[in-house]
Amino acid sequence: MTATATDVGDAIDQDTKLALYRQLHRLRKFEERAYRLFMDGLVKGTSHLSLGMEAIAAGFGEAQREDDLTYCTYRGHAHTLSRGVPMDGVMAELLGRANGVCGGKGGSMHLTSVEHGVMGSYAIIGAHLPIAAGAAWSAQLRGSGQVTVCFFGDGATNIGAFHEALNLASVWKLPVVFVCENNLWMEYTAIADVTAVEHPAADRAGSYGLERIVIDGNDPDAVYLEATRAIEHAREGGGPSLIEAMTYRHGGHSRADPGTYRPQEEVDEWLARDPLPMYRQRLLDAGVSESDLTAIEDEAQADVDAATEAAKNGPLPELDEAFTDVFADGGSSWRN
Amino acid sequence: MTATATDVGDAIDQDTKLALYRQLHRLRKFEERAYRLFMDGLVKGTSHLSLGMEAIAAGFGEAQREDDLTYCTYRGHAHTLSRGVPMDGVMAELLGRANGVCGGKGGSMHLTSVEHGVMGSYAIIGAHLPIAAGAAWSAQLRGSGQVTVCFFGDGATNIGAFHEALNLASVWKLPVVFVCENNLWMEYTAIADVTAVEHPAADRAGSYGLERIVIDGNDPDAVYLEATRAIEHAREGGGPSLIEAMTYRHGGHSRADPGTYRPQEEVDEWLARDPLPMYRQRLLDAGVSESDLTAIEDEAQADVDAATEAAKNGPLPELDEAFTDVFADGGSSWRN
Amino acid sequence: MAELITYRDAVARAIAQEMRRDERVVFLGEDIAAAGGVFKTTKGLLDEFGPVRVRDTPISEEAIIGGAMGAAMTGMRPIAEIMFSDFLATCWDLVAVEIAKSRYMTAGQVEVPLVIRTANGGGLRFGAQHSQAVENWAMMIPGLKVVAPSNPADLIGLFAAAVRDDDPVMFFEQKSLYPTKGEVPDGEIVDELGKAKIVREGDDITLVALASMVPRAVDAAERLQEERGISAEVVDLRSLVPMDTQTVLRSVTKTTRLATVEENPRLCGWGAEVVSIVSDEAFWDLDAPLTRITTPHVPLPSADALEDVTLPSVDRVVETVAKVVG
Amino acid sequence: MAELITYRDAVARAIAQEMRRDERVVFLGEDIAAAGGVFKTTKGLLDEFGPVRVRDTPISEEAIIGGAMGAAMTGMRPIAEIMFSDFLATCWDLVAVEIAKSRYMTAGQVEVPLVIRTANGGGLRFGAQHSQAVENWAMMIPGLKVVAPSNPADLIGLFAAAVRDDDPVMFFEQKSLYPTKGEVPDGEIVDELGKAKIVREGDDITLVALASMVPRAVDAAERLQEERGISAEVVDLRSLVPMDTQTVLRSVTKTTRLATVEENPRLCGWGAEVVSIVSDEAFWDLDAPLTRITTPHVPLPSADALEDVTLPSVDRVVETVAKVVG
Ligand SMILES: Cc1ncc(C[n+]2csc(CCOP(=O)(O)OP(=O)(O)O)c2C)c(N)n1
Ligand SMILES: Cc1ncc(C[n+]2csc(CCOP(=O)(O)OP(=O)(O)O)c2C)c(N)n1
Ligand SMILES: [Mg+2]
Ligand SMILES: [Mg+2]
Repeated sequence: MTATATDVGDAIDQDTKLALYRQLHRLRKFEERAYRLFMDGLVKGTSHLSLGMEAIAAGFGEAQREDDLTYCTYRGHAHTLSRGVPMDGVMAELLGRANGVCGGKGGSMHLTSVEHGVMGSYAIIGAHLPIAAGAAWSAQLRGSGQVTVCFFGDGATNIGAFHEALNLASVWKLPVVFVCENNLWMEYTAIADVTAVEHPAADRAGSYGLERIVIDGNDPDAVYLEATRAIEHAREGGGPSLIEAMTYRHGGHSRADPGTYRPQEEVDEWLARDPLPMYRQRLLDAGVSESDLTAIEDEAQADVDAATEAAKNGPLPELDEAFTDVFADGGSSWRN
Repeated sequence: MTATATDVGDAIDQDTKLALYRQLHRLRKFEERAYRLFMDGLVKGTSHLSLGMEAIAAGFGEAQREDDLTYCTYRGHAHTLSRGVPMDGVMAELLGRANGVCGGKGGSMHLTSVEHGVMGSYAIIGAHLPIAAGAAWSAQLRGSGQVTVCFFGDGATNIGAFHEALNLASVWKLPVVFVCENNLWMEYTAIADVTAVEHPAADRAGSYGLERIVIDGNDPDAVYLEATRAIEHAREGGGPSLIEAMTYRHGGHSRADPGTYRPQEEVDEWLARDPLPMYRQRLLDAGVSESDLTAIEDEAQADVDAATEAAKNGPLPELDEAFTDVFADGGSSWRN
Repeated sequence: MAELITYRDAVARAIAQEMRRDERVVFLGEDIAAAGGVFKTTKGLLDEFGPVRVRDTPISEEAIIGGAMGAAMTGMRPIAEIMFSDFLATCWDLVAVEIAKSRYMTAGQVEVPLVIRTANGGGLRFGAQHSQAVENWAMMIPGLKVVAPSNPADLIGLFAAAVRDDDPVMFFEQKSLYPTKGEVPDGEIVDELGKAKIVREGDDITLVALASMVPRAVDAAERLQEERGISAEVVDLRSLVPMDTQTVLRSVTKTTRLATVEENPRLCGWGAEVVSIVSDEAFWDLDAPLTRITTPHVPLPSADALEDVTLPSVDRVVETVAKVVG
Repeated sequence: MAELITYRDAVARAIAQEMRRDERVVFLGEDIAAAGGVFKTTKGLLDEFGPVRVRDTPISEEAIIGGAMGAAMTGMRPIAEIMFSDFLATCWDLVAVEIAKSRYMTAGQVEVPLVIRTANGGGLRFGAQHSQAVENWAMMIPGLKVVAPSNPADLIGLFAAAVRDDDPVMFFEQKSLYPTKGEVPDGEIVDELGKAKIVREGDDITLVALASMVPRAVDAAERLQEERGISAEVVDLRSLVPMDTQTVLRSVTKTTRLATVEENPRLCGWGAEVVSIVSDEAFWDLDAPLTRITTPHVPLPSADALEDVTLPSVDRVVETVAKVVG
C-alpha cells in the first residue's frame, strides 16, 4: 500500500471528508435496500452489490470533475450513484420501471446516465476497458480536458481486452485511469487460484510502461488522494494510470449468493476493516460531532427510502418500448 | 542478450553444429525458391518467408524431441521444415498440389504435418497461443513428456490471446515454450511504434511470473542452447518459458513486398548479421573444412531443386476435395 | 425404470456419464469445479473426478476454448463451459475460425473432438448481454455441429452423442429450462445427433421448434386444437447441424403448412434456413405462406414485462398459426 | 463529368470525402496510415489528414473496435478498419454485444455512430482464415446496419451515407473487387442506405445478389438470355440492414421466381432471410421453388482450382437458374 490511512487523511479538507462520509452511507444504504428488494422479488434477474467496497466509488466520485467520464461493470450501482445520478432513477431501473435511468431496458447490470458522465455499466468482463480507452482518445482529440475513469474487478485482469486496452492507452498516452477493484474473488473462485502474479493488475503495470500502484481500497482518504493524483496526471497529458485498490465484498457475488465459499477468517478480517465504522472513527477523532455524522446517516437513509418509494410507485414501461431504440430513428425496423 | 555467441557455441558438439548449418541452408534455399515461385505465379495467394530468420527455426528444431509439438504462424515454412517434414510435401502445398501436406487445402499459411508434430500454422494473430497451451495441458494430462513449442511474431504480443495464454500456461505450469520472433516489424508498421515497452514479449514476462529472456535470434548456437534449456525445463515440470529472439526479415512481410518502409541503415545493419555467413565463419574457425560446408550447401540446394520438381509435377487436387474433410465422416454434409 | 429429474441435474449426470466412461474426457470452465457452476449444473463433478479432470479457469474465454482445442487435437476429449452463450463472442475466433476449420485446412490431419456447452437464451431478466439465443451464430459456421435439447432425457442422450462425436459440437442448454423436469430412464443414455423428433402429431400445419420453444409450441398446439380446431404437428429439431431435414420435409408434405418457432432474433435465424429448404424442396406441396415466429430483431430488454413481449409466447404462436391456417 | 476508377481507389476517395467534410471523422486501424493499407485502399490519407486523424494501431482488434466505440459515444465519428473480415471474430464481442446493443440498453442515451470497414470474401487464394464472406454474421445482430457495395460509385455513396448515419454500420468491401473499375461522377457522392438497385431488368426470374456476386449474376443473366432465352432480373441488394424488401418483393411479384446468389456459406446466409420474406409475403405470386446459390457449407480451400469450385460461379448460376425456370 502506498501510504497509511492517517498520513494521507491529513491532506484532505473537512468538507471533502464529510462528502466522502455522506457518499459511503448513501451507497451502503442503497445497496442494503437493493439486496432486500431482490430478496423480495422486486428486483428481477440479478444484481451485484458493492457492499464493503463503497470507499472506492466514493473516493473517485469525489475526485472526478463534473464532465469526467465513468465506465463501470455490472457491479455498478455505487459508481453510478457516486457521479450524482439521482437515486430515484437508479432504484427505478433496478425495479424495471419506466422512470428508471434506462427506462427498464438496462436493469441493474447496465446503469447508464450519459448526462452525468456515467457512460455505461458493462456486463461482459473486460469489454469496457478498450471502450474507456476510446472515450479517452476522444477527449484527447477534442481537447476537452475530460478524464475517463474505468472500474473493473480483479477477474478482468486475465482477459485479453484488459491487455489490449492498457497497451493502447499507454502508447497513445490517453487520459484514462484504470481502477482494478481487487476484492480477492471473482464469482466463486479466488483470483489467487487462477493468476500468475499476486497483484493481478499492479504486478502487470510494467507490461504497459506504467507505475505499480496498490492502494487500500477500503480507506476513502487513500482512494480520494490517489484518484486525485491519477486524474490530474491524466488531465495534464501524463497518460494513463493503473491502480489496484484492495477491498472485499461483504456479501456474495450476486443475487442471493451468501458467499460461503470464502474462508470465515478472511471474511472476518475484512469485516473488521469495513470502511464505514473506520471512517466514522476517523472523523470523530478529527473533531466532527457524533450528531453531525448521525444526521448524515439519517439523511442517506431517508434518500434511500424516498427512492424506494419513487421506484415502487414508478410506472411499468409501455410494452411498445421493447421495440424502440434499436436504431437512431427510434425504432427497430430493419426493412421497408 | 543472455550470452555472446562464442561463449555459448562451445557447449555444442560438432555434429549438432553441422546439423544446424545444414538446416540453415535448407531453410534459406527453400525460402529463396518459394519467393521465386511466388513471383513466377506458381505460388498463388500469399506467402510469408523466414529469410534472415532461419536460425530460430533451426535452433529449436534441433533441440526438440521427435514427439514434441510445434505451433507456428502463417510465417511457418521454416518451422515446418525444421521438424523434418519432407520438403516435397511443403513445396507442393505452396503450389496447391494434391501431394502437398494439406492436399492443397491449406496453402502456404496453414502448413501442418501432425505426423511430425507440426500441429498447424495459424493465420490469425495470437490465436495459436492458447491452442498451444491446450496441447501442453494435454501432454501434462497424458503424462507423455512432450513439450510444445509455440512461435509467434512481435506483433502478436499486443493481442488479447497472448495475455490469456501466458497466464493460463503459467498458472497450470504447462510444458510449453513460447517463442517470440521479434523482427522489429509487424506488416508495415514498426512494433516500437505501437508497444508500451521496448521488448514486447520479454518485458512482459513478469506479468506471468516468468523470467525475462532476450536472445540473439540470429545466432544458431544461442538459440539452440536456450531452446534446449527451456524445453528441458518444461519437460521436467518446471512450467513454461517466454523467449524473445531478436531477428530480422531480409525481405518484405509477404508476397512481393520489397520492405522499403524500413530505414536502409537498419536493413544494412541486420544484413551484416545474416546468420548464414556468420555461422559459416564460426564453423571454419572451429576447424570444419570449407569443402564439407560447401557439400552441405550443395545438398540443400539439390533438395530444394528436387522438391520444386516434385511440386511442379504434382497432380492438381481433384475438385471433389473441396467438399471433403469438413466433418469426421470425411464429407461436408450437414443434412440428411 | 425411470426418474423425474431437472434439466439442470441432467447436465451433471450427462457429464459424469461420459467422464466415467472415458478417461480422456476432461472438463474446464469458470466456477465449474468447487462451486459446481453458476447455474449449479456441474455439482458433484469435482468430488467425483478430482481437480485434474475438472478444472476452474481464469476469466479467459480464449484460453478456455483455445486450451480445449489444443487438448482435443492431441488426444483428449475436452468439455469446455462458456458460462453464458453471449460470452462466445469473446472467443469467437477460436470457435469459428480455428476449431471449425482445422480439419478442413489440414485435409483431415487435425481432429477436434470437443464439446462446448453453454447456457443460452432469455427469459431470466438478465438483459441484453446475458440473454441472447445464439444458436444461429454457431449454425452459420461450416465445421461445427450444433445441438440444443428441449428436455432432460434428450439432454443426456445428445450430450453423450456429442462427447463421442469426433467433430466439435456446440451444445446449447437453454437456461430458462434448467428448473424444468422430465422423465429420464435409468442407466446409460446415448442418443444420436441429427435426428429430429415429432413430439406431437398433427395434420394442418408443421411447427418446427427448438429447445425452450418446443414446450411453447406444444402448448400452443394444444390450445390451437382446443380453441380453434387446428391440428398442429410439432417437430423438435434437436440438432441444427446435422439437420434432420427429411423429418421436416415429410411432415410439411403431410400438413402442407409450416411455421418455425425460434428464440433467436429474426434476421438469419435458423428458421430462415428451414424455410429456405422447405420452400425449395417441398414447394409444390405447400398450401400456405411459410411463416416464422421469432424474437423480433431487437436486443433483449431487462424488465420482465418487456422481455415477455419479445420472446415468442404461446399466445403469439397461437395467433400466428391461426392466421396461417385460417 | 465522370471518371473511371477502381473499387480500391474509391475507398480512399470515400474516406477523404467524409474526413474533409467533418472534423469529427477519424480513422484507425492496422497499417492504414504510413503504409496506405495492406490492400492499398487508404493511400494518401495520412498525408492529407495527418497522424492525429489517421492512426496506425497495434494488432489489437478489441482495442481498435472498443476504441472506436468509446470515441463514437463521446462525440467523434470514427472509421475503424478490420483488415480482413475474418478478424471480426477476434473482436466480435465489441461488435455484436457492445456496439450493437448500447443504444437499446440505455434507452437511446448512448449513440454509436461509427463505420467498421473491412475486406470481405474470397477469390484471392488466401485460404480458410482470410477469405470468409461474413456479411451474414453482422446481419444476425440487432442494432447493426450492414452494407456491401458492388461497384466504385456505390462504394463512395454508401460509405458517405454510412459515415453520416447515426447508427453503427458494418461496411463490407469485397476484396476481389478491389481491382475492378467503374464510372464515378465528379464531386461529392452521397447515397442512401436501404435502397436496392435493379441492375438488369428481366421477366422470368429475380436474381438477388450482393457485392461480388452482382457482376456474376449480371454475367449469368446475359448468358441466360443469349443461350437459353431466359430473361433474368438482377437486384443488387446493396444493404442487408436496412433491407429494401419492397424492391425485392415487387420484382418477384413480376417475375414469379427467385434465386439468391450468395457468397456466404450456405447455412443461415442472407439469402435464407430473403427467401423467408418472399415465401411468406409473395407466396401466392410464386411459380417455382425458391432457390439459393451459395458457397457450399465448407471452409474455403487455398488451392485455386478448389476455391473456384466453391464460390458461386457464373456457370453455376446459369445452370441452376435454367433448372428453376426450365
Ligand atoms: C467474458 C465474461 N466471462 C464471464 C463472465 C461471468 N462473470 C460475471 S462476473 C464474473 C466475476 C468477475 O470477477 P471480478 O472481475 O473480480 O469482479 P467482481 O465481480 O469481483 O467485482 C464472471 C466470471 C462475464 N460476465 N463475462
Ligand atoms: C488478428 C489478426 N489481425 C491482423 C492480422 C493481419 N496480419 C497478418 S501478419 C501481421 C503482422 C504480424 O506481425 P508479427 O506478429 O510481428 O509477425 P511477423 O509477420 O513479423 O512474423 C498482421 C497484422 C491477422 N492475421 N490476424
Ligand atoms: Mg473480484
Ligand atoms: Mg514481426
